Amino acid sequence: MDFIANHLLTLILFFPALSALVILFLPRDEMKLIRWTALIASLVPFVLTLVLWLRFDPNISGFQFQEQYTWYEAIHSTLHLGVDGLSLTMVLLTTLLMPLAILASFKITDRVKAFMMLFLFLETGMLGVFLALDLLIFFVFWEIGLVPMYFLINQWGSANKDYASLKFMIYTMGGSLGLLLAIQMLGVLFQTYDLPVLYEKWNSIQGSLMGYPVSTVKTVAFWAFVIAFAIKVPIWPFHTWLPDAHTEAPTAGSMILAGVMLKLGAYGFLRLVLPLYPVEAKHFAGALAVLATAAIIFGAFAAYGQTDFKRLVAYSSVNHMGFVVLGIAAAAYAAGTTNAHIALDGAILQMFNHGISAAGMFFLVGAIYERTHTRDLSQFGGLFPLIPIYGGILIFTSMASLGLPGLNGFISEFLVVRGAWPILTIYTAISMLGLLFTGAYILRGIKMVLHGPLNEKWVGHLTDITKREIIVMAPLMVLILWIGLWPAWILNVINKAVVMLF
Amino acid sequence: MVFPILSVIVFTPLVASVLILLMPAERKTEVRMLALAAAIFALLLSIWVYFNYDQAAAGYQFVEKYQWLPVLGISLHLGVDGLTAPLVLLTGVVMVTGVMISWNLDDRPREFFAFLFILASGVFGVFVSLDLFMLFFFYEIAVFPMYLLISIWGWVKTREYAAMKLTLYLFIGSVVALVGALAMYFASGLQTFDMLALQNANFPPQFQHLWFPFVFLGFAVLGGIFPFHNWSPDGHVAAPTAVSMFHAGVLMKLGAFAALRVGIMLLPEGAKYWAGWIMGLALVNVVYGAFIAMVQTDFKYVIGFSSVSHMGLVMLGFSTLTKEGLTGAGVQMFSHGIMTALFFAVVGMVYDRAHTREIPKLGGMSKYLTWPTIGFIIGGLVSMGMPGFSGFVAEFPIFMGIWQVRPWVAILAAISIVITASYIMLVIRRVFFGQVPEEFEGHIGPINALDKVAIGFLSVLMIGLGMFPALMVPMVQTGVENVLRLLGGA
Amino acid sequence: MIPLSWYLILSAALFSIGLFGVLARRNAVAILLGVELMLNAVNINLVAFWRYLDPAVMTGQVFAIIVFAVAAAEVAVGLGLIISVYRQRSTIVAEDIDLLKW
Amino acid sequence: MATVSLIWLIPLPPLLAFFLIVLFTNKNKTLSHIIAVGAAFLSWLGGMLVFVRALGVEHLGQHPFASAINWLPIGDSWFKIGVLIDPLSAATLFFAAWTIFMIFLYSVGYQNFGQPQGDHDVMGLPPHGATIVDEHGHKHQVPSVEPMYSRFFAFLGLFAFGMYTLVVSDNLLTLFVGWEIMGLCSYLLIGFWYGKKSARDAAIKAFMTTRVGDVFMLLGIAFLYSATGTLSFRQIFREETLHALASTPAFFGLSAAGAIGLLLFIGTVGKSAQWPLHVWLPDAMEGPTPVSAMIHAATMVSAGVYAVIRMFPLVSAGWHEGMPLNPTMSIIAFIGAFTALFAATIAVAQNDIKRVLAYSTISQLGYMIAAIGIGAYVAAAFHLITHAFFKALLFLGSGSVIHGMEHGVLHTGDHKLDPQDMFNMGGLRKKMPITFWTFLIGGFALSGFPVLTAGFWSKDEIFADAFANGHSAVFITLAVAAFLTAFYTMRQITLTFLGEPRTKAAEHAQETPWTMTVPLIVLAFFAISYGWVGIPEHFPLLGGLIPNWFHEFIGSTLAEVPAAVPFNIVPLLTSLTVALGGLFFGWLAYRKVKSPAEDRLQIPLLKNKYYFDEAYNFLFVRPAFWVAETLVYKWMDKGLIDGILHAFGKVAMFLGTNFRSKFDAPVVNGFGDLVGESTKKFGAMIRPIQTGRIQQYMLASLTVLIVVGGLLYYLLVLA
Amino acid sequence: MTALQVLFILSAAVILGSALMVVTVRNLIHAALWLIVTLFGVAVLYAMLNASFLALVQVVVYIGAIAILFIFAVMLTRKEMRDRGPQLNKTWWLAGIIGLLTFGGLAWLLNNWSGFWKTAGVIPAGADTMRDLGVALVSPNAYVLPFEVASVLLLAALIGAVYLAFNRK
Repeated sequence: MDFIANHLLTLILFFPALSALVILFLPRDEMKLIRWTALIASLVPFVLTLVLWLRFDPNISGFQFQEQYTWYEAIHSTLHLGVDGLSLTMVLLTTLLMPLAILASFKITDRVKAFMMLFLFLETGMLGVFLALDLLIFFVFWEIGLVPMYFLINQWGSANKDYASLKFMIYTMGGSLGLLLAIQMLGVLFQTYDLPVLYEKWNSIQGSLMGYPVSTVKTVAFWAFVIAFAIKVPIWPFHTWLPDAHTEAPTAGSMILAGVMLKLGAYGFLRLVLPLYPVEAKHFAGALAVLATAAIIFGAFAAYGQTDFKRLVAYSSVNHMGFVVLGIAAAAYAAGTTNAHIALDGAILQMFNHGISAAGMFFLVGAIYERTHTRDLSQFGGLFPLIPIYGGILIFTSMASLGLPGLNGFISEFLVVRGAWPILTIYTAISMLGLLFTGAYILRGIKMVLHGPLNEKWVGHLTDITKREIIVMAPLMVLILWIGLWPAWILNVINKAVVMLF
Repeated sequence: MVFPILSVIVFTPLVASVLILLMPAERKTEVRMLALAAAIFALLLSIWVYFNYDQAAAGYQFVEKYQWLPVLGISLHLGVDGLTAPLVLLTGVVMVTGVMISWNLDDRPREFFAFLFILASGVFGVFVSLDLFMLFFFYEIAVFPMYLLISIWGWVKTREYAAMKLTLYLFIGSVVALVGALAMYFASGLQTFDMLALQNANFPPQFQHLWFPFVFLGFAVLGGIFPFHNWSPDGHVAAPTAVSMFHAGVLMKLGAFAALRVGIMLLPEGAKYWAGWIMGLALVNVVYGAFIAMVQTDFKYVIGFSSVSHMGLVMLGFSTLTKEGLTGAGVQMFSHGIMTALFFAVVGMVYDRAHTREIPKLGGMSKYLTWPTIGFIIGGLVSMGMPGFSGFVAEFPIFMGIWQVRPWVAILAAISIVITASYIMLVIRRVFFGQVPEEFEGHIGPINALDKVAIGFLSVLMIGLGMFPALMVPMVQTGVENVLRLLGGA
Repeated sequence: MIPLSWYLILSAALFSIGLFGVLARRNAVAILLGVELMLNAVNINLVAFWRYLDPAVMTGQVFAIIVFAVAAAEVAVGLGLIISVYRQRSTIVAEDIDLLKW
Repeated sequence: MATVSLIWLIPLPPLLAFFLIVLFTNKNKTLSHIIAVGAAFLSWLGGMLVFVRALGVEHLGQHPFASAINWLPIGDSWFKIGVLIDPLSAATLFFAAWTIFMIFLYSVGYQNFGQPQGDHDVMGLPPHGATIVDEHGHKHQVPSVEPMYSRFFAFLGLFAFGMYTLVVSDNLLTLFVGWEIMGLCSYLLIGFWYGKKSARDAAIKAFMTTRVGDVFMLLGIAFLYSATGTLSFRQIFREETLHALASTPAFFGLSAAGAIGLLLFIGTVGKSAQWPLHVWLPDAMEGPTPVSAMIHAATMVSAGVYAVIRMFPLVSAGWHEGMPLNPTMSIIAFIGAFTALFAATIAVAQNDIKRVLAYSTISQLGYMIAAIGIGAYVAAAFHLITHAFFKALLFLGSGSVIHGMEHGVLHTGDHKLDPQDMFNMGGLRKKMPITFWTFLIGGFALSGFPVLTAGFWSKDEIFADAFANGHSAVFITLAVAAFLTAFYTMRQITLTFLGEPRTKAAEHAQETPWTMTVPLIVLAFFAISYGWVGIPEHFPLLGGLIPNWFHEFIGSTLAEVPAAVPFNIVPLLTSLTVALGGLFFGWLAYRKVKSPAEDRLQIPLLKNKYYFDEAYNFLFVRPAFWVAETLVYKWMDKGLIDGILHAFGKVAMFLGTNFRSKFDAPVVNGFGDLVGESTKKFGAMIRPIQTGRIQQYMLASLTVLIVVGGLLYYLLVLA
Repeated sequence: MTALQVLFILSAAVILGSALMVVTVRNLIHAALWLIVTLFGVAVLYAMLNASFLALVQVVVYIGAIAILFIFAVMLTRKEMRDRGPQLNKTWWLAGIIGLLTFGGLAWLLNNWSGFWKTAGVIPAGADTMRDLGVALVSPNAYVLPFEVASVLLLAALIGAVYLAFNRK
């Protein structure tokens, strides 16, 4: 017990990977066994995270539950873990979505073993990013996360998976090149990768580096970081990998991709870019805001223009993450002000909310896809009478992602808008157009799936949502409503962290 | 006197090969048994050496010295330091896995293993010998059997060509190097070939400036440095599996290592003087190799050129002359050795079954060859420098080293990472996944236990090193310290 | 009295003739004959030197005897070879016996 | 129970009902509607209690019922949400509670509870009716129960929740929450019969159009919040805050207050279907009639007006009675007045009984907006409430009429006949007396029939105010609008109830069950009586018989109670003339008309609502889709961005290929091969020497020996 | 001109003449027979050099064994006895030149040698050269080792010859 208390983060981080190894030794054909093992394996970190959440004290500034182990002395990198309100939220999101995703993929019968193992590795990869307090470790997990996702898409994906998976992989890797180089530079400069240390050193550095003035170097490094994260978020115009990847990925894959992976990028912004490059961030906040606005608007438009249900949802992610970035941009511009804090509260909460609702949406799309084997909106129509419960859930979740007041999406979007308004008035105003079209495409989706003239060919071939699927959706819906009505429990943690950090 | 472990390691394969040759050709199984036994024995010894190397004490250990030709000051002087211990281990590993992989080789296995082991002994010799003459001696021993192995057991279409090419390149290279070595021998005026002595001969700068390129490039040819890399892909492709493993896995390290040992360590001034040029060439290796690998359609050529690219990283590491760079290069030598050995093993398995290496003709291998698939994927991740695998552990310090010297080189070199990633991913997808060409349906037999063991062993090594750099890096660093000392502090 | 020179000249001549035979004859057996001549020429030398320089030391004669042995051996082996070659290729013409060719 | 906690509780029952029905009692119609109506009753009860207690408080304006709790942690402070009952919200609560409760009750009957399941009814389409066999073995058609009966009540419940939340909330954010929830419900309910294309489109149209406004409103809220740091009404309306807002400039030369007010007002324009965002409301008639009533009378549209009235102090910040209107107010006034007239003109040419009402709603809302615009705070509130009552009454009445007609339709079995077209009706007064009388009351109230009806008083007050403050433009516009209102109302009544039945269906129409008529009666009562609480003091004869309680009460909401306008005969006469004149002409014009052909006002322009739908469709909807699908997706994403990406790939491949084919193979490799080849060639060259003939070897060697020997001798010895 | 000189010249003439015949005659049998003549002449010279034992051995071993061996060999390869084509190869002239040059060279060398015209010393009376030879061949401090080596050589040759000539059928 004491051990658990002292090594909470390590346990949360590595438990999935270890259990993946356990699964490796399970007989290939015992699908049931494998599935349940995986599910339990993913539940354990969740429980631990709850423990973490309860033990976490939002009022203490700085990182908590820190653990530090030597890893790579030669280049002064240590396995340094720790959480603050910011990462804690994301960890919660991850560990929460994982069991659901695994539960969601119980229908998978093709190479279950490999599938589940990849998933658990993926979880470790993503958690690592959120927990890392060492720049190199951060990068390590950042990259590791790609591999399982690549294979999930490439192996269990649908028609166009090859293109999509390669695009995803190469794009992200290419994007993180700059990050890699910049990290190396930092490491060379300071002979350490420890974030808390870097925060001071890097910001206090003066004079010139490698023959260039510090400001130049910093600007370059700043963009290196930004592009890496921008691709992951994704910020327009780096977003085109996302619709493909989402569309092709297996249901659970898209759930995690949208639910957690995109957050990695935003998290990168919050954890690295803002603290490490306050000046540059402020300087380029405008550009960032432009891109964010573009993401919001074009994302919404593109989603509106889709005939593929999943693609529609995918683009909605672009649109929603745009708000996160907008908030970040605002905060970058006016760091330290209350407005900035509000914007960041909004951004982070939006990350969490989008994680929940997007996962839900993708799951629902997957559910209907499983039944109809098509994602073409024009193939659906009038399904509401056939699958009323599904329809209800779909409308509910859609509304959440539409940002209906009383559901989680609204809170975060409002906070972002509120925070960004006084800082980036024009962009905020313009991005409202996106908000408008969010409504448009959501309704279009609902209309083309549930309403509309009944496509007779589905009559009798469509079963309503199953117990398992409801179990998957239930926690998400509860959270959607809960945060919508009473966000304080999570927002408090976020807010405290934000106030202390920025 | 203490147990002369190094000489035992060096001569075990030689003795084994003699014994093998004494066995009747028909007793193939026994031959294989003996070969495996000898290999494992050597491996165990090298493991023992690796783990009993005292990192605290650093320097050369397990030293042995026997007069060989006192008149000329030639002695059989053996010893390992932090840089070579891993390489010895690597050789042991590749040797064992190589034997395992070629278990089913049916064409005159006796001679095959005999030559292979002569090669092995030469390699061991080069790594452990502290005497310049002996180094050359073993070097040639190592290079020569390649010719026979390739031209006899190689891929029918190109084996003569490749073997000839390889031999020419390598011998020319070694001759050039030899000239330089002799120059040193005479210039030092110490009347000795002992490198420990020569290290302190502090040759005059202009001498070093003059001779460094000869020595370094002469050896670097075997390291596949641009523009002398072409023998290597052709050689790889022509060579039988186990030989390719040795070739890319160990032999190329031989060149790199010798270039470091003789070139940089004996002529530090020259090294400093030429570092920029070397870096340029290495950079070309890295990027250019990657690009070419990307457009190859022959499975084995892809790997061949990827080796060129990766050895480029090793050279790059050397050329930084910084602690990180050299450390990274040292680790990269090990990592790449294991990785590429694995690659070639897998390629061999696929080829033995599909009888083609044309990537477009292959596909869906994972259906039949699960282990090779996983192995290849792991190898691929290593080669694209994916964190958590040995490749990253090796490449990262190299890049850090470059940053300290020429940032823009780091940036250029980084391109190769993406290129590598893309071609590796493409190859994995096209060869192991996707549709199985109907002509293969059911014609792809499973692999045997030994292959699995080999694959598993190599994979575990790479992951282990990736997860726990401490297993090797500190040791390599002790070796690097020594190099740095010769380079005059820094 | 016969001076040493006569013997030596004789042997030289004999040697040259034998050499000619070895070089010029096509028939392998004939080549062997030439060799015999040369050997004899050598023997004449040996014996002559023994006799003219220091008869007390038997070196010359001993060597001569050894040359006999060698000659015998050579002939035996040589003819054996020729015969086996003849069996293989049914020729003993030296030009046709070019197994040494790369 | 403490009033405040009671207030907290008011919105909850309907919400509870919603969840209960959705999650559990979905299958059971009876249980569902019991829960729903029960919930509505509870809220009504709570509402009434609160209202009564509110009446009991002296100076409720200064000491309203209010309580707030922490909701969102923002920076170092908390964002609080809470409830607030001041005179305005109390009055709103009153009519909201009544109308909602009535509508719930009415819905039971309207959705044919207790009737058999339809033969071929499907979810998402209105019931077609069922055939039953009576004891004599006669088959005949009767209305069938709505397939999604329970769901209907669930949605209504949610709707009610939204409205109550909006009314009781003490801050803009929760107000907005309720606001949007109603938006969702209107979407769900208008699209209730989603089987019908028209319904689907109407639903989306409604949601999107209102959302346009909402988005701006959200901006306004954000703006306000960031400007004042609070959204709570009472804090915003503090003197200093307002002053600050009024004095800080924002964009377009507006003061911050004005800008915020304008943004918020745009929200109202959407919700209350003011021009130019009015297009959704008429289509919204696709929903079941109770929904129409709910949306267009009792709650949603009123909510829009309520919001503006609520925000009046902000909008009018820095403005005092008598002063020229500030820009925002004049915009509001203009929009309102214009809409009032504009909608009225359209209403004249509509034949669908509900559409007429729809446009009249728009028009009436225009009145209120205009009133606010000219600063007639109390009048606006007054008309809001009276209108809520009589318009709800009218809608329910029309619903009842339609229901009656459907009876006839089922009886005749002529399903092609549209039961909503007024030209198919006529003479219904005998068939459905209760409906007729209540509808008549409603209609008269709407057209402002003097003295008796509530509509008269509220309208009159607006006129008076407009006139008194010299907003003659507004005054005249509204007057004209009023005349038209009276005219089309009478047209409607005449076509529907008077004269003789024009169709078989109309002949067989019959009165609707008590669940529908009772609400009519109740509302009719209010449609008359509610006017009396606001009779101006100085009104001839009646003035002062009953104190103008309403003015005092509502006025006290504001910091300084607006002075009652001095009585003036002109507006009174105007309203009298327009009302009576309108009614008279309406009767005159339509008492003989038998078919649309004879209707001289069927002007295409009006009939097609000035082609607004077409215009919007052309201007916004189609371009939007084009932009979305073609420009953004096909061209920008797939074409441009992906194009660039793929270009990268291609370049890489190109480089690789050329490195290999152009450089590596020929040059680098070529060099290597050259070395090898030349070696080989040399070998081949000297090969012939090796003849394998011993004699030749010997000859050669000897020759060489001799030559070299001789040479050496020559060099070493001789030379 | 002593009798010895005459005898020497005679035998020398025989030797050289027959030797020439050996290397030139077409018929191999004849060549072999001419060889016998040559050998006989050489034996005579031995005798003149007081190497009686060698002379004997010459006759017995050479003529008796080797020459006969040749004849057998020629017989065995009978086909070649028929003298088709030239018995000398195309380069015989070069061979001739070389032969002459060799002779000339040797002669010239010898001519520059001081002891060229040396004459034989007298063999002391009672000296038994044959006995000395025997002793020399077997005494350990003389030539026993070469002697034994020679015998081994002969053995080897014997085996080799047998092996080679052994007809594997």
